[in-house]
Amino acid sequence: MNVGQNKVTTLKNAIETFVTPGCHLSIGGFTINRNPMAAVYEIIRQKIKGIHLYAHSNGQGVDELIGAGAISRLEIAYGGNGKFASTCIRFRKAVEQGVIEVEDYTNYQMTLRFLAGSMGIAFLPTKSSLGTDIINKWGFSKEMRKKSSNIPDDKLIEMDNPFSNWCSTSKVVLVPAINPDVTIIHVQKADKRGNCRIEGLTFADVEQAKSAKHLIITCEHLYEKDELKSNSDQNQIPFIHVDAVVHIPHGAYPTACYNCYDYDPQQLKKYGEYAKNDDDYKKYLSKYIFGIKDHQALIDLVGLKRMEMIKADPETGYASNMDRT
Amino acid sequence: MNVGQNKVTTLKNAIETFVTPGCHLSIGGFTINRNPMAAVYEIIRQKIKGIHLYAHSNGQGVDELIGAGAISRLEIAYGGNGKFASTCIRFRKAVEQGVIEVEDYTNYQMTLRFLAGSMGIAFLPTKSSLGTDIINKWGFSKEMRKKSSNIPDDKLIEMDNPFSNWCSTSKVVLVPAINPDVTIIHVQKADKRGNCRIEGLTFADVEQAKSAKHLIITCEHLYEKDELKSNSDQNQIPFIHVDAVVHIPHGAYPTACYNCYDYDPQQLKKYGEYAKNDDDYKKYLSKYIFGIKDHQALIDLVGLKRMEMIKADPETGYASNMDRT
Amino acid sequence: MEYTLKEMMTIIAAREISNNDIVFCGTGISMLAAMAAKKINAPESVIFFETGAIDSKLEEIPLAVGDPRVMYHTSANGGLLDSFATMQNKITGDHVVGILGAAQIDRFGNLNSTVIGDYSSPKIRFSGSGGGCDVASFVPKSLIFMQHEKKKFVKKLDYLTSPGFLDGPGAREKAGLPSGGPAMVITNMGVMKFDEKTKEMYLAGYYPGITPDEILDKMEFTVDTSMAKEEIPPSAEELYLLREKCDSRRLIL
Amino acid sequence: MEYTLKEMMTIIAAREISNNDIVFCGTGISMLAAMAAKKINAPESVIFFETGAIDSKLEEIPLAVGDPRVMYHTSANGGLLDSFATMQNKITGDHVVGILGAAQIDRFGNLNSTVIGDYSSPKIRFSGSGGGCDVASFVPKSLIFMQHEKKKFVKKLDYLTSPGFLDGPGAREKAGLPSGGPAMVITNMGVMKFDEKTKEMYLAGYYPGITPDEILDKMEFTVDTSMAKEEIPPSAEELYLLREKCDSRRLIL
Repeated sequence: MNVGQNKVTTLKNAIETFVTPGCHLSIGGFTINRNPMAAVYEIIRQKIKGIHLYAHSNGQGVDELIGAGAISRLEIAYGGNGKFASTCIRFRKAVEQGVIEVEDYTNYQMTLRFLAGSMGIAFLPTKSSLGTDIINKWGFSKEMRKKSSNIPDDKLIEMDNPFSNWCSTSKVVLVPAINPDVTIIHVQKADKRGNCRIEGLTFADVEQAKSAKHLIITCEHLYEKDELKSNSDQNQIPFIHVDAVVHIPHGAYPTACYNCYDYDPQQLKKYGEYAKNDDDYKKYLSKYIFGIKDHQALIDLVGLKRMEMIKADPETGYASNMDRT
Repeated sequence: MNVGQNKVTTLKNAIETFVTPGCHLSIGGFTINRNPMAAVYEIIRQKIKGIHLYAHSNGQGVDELIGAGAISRLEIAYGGNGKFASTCIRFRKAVEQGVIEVEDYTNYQMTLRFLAGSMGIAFLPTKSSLGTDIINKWGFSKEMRKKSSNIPDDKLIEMDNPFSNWCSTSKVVLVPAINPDVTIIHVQKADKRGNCRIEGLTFADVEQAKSAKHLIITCEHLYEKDELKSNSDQNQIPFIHVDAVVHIPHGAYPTACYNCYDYDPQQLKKYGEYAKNDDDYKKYLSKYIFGIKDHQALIDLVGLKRMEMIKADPETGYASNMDRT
Repeated sequence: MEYTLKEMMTIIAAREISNNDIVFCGTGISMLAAMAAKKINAPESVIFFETGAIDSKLEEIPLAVGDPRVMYHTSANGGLLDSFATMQNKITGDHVVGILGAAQIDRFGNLNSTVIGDYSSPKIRFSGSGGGCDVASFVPKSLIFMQHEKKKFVKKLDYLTSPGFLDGPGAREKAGLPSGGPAMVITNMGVMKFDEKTKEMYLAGYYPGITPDEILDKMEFTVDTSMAKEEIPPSAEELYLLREKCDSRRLIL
Repeated sequence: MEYTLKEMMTIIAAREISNNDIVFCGTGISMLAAMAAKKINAPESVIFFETGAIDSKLEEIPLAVGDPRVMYHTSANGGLLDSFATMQNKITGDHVVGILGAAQIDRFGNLNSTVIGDYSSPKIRFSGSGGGCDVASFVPKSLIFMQHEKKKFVKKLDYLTSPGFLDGPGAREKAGLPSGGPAMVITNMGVMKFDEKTKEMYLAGYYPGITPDEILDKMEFTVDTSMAKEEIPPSAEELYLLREKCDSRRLIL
């Protein structure tokens, strides 16, 4: 958070400043939509390692961070990417090879954990996962938890309803709050102070943003101070929560950004191909991430024709009739 | 809730159907803003009694329901009306004369209780009110609670943080969920299926709406089925939660409705005068509620000139430079 | 008339959906089934997604629940908190039909979509719960898509991701879950349901050309087949609407 | 230069607000103090309201926190959940200054805004907490407006609505509240603060023409007056900005 008036900076600087080795990170978006991909690629480019990542279903961004070896611990609900990966390939390999420690939650639980963090409360209750291995099986041991001041001593706690049977509820599961060191989200519109306007679904971005100690915003469109203060009903994140604002057109590419561009099915498929084996994946990393200097270079590399293809139809907000086979 | 496709009805019918004697009710808005006043007056006109009312700071509507004798039990955070009543007069008289049972909470607690109800969970935690009489002093006795299946056995429950000292939290207060039999809110825009768009602050309307077993919407502007499905980012309540939609221009009068009209300072002041003693208040009731057949009759009685005075400035959303002395 | 098993499975699921049902669907065939129901037999059913979109128009089929196509022409665009609250809150949740899939299922309809092998060092890692466990925990009725294979219909799950009837009658209630649970398992060979009393899976239907014994051969545990009937294949109209109005580009089919 | 006590009180509160403070304010004089701070000494302080409005432009003075005037030209228009989370969440909450008022206050800065007499059958009923108890529970620093009267500065509150330092040093922490509490009580006669160690109220300042003894006469309990200094009256510029730029129609003043 920062109550200051101008937070515009470069992506390089924002990542250097807030994303430190071993930090606890969360990224916005959902599967193939509005992942802060430019920031993900910059984190990889800066070779920041040992990150503890919190994810619900943050699809493409999660798989690329894992693939590049940036992640050592992962708390996650869903490591898939819709039709493009029933299970994300680099995520799967990393878990099966034991190169990352992983702990499983549900999408609702992860969202409630961010909500708890954003509310400044230690936990929230739900009925989800009662009687399942989500409660019984922990990815992080009691010992490791006790040692780490920034991980709660328990994964989840089952509790009887203290209000007798109020709401015909006998038991609940308590999920512990998450307050990431830094959250990064990509939005359609932000002003220079950091007021944000997300178009289309917000997923869990608002909770992830408000629960974070530091918040980096990348945006498609950057507005002057106060320009977004008209029609502010549509702003979900007031500037006080924001530390850095970075203007990056196509900042979610190859994932979608509603009303701006669609996901790129060709790039996502190609990624899946490269991801299948380690040598090919090295080629992917050097060609699409390490081999280029910034996100604009990636957009240039992919080319104008592809950008035209994924350009959003102003009526529907996505690329109507785009070939997705 | 009702998944049906057309919910348009008359106010008379909506109130008759859903607001029954002794029911548990909540109304939307905040102090002098967006109270569902047309519905409040219709409840009074239909002489429905014994209502258990849940309120945070629902100002004008609460005081008029109490003044008319419709309320027997009240759970409330704030019985004031801003500059127009540091303490609402009829509320104060009713409590001091012991004609209503009242139990006190904070605004955040009441909002969390509606949120819990809307989430389908028995309780939510907060740090608010630890060490205060909000926790220690109950308005409803243990005995009465035990007898009533629709009131939780405990007002609030203090609990140690089960996640040790996670989030440097040692204790929390658990607030029990509220699921009113019926919630009534007034919105700027609704379609015939019940999709709702609130402009300006939402207060706790969305939580009150989604926690209710039945939901009555009164609206300034009524739209055809699906008209509000474009720009649906701005819709807060999808139609599945809604039971009845009633089209009532000036339905929040004499409270404000952002972008439509301001509160009426003259009428609110006059109300305060009438409220001071019981005989005058009887005059108020017969002149402004029982003496007229519906809300349009009230608008006609107050007159066009006043409606012009409170008409919202399209830029600011309120009546700029209106005389409020 | 020719049809694929995938089409059969989709239509059978679609037939289970009624007007005024609120249908929770995931990616792929489950989304297609929900779309087919709206076109064929339940035009007033309401589709919603865990991402927060409700009553989406779906002019094109989404390839994920995060696809921007779910955001167009909705009743509201919210977030994950909204969609899961719609299910956990029984006022609306009691009207929700969930459509799920998994890597393993047991005879009480519990699902595994997390790992094969030991959780701490798995042989195979899958995506994990996503919203699956949430839906299975909350909703009164769910439909489950499975492929009929011995390694998928198992005596004991490697990991219980999403609750069915847990270990039998009364177990959900004992665990603190709302009553409800799986209603139907739709596979590439037939349809399984769950006994009212024992909560155990039984064979309710098999597809034309497939015998109950062939189905039992594809399962690690046996189920009662005495009530099994041959399923009615998709009609020409059902197929037409599914193929032309739901997935004309064959992105899922 | 002439000024009213209300103007003095407003300016003293305004002087306590700094740039980058997030100021929670209620109706009336507290709102006026927050507006005055922005015009006079803290142009980059941020005003917000429990109703969910943050960074409102306030071209006209609102007559309630629910006044539509708080909704115009904001950084975001949310609801009650947003505003209280902004305070309970220490990341933002540690930057919040709350401005409160009450019917009774005790020597540890605890407030009563609920009843006089017995809670179950009160002699006088007031509005109740509203968001007051929430703010007093959450924020590290609050300013309290009071009228100096014996019945208002009492030995024992009839009802403890909003927590100050409860019964003294360490009591907030013991109760589970975040540390913090009241910083200053601004009355029509002077300014009280709270001792670092004992958490007890002491007289920090008195207005020109008023003596410490006159103030003690208006209190049921006595406080240390040894550190009291005469308060600096509002300057001509402060008064000009307050009168002309904040409340030119004298709706509050």
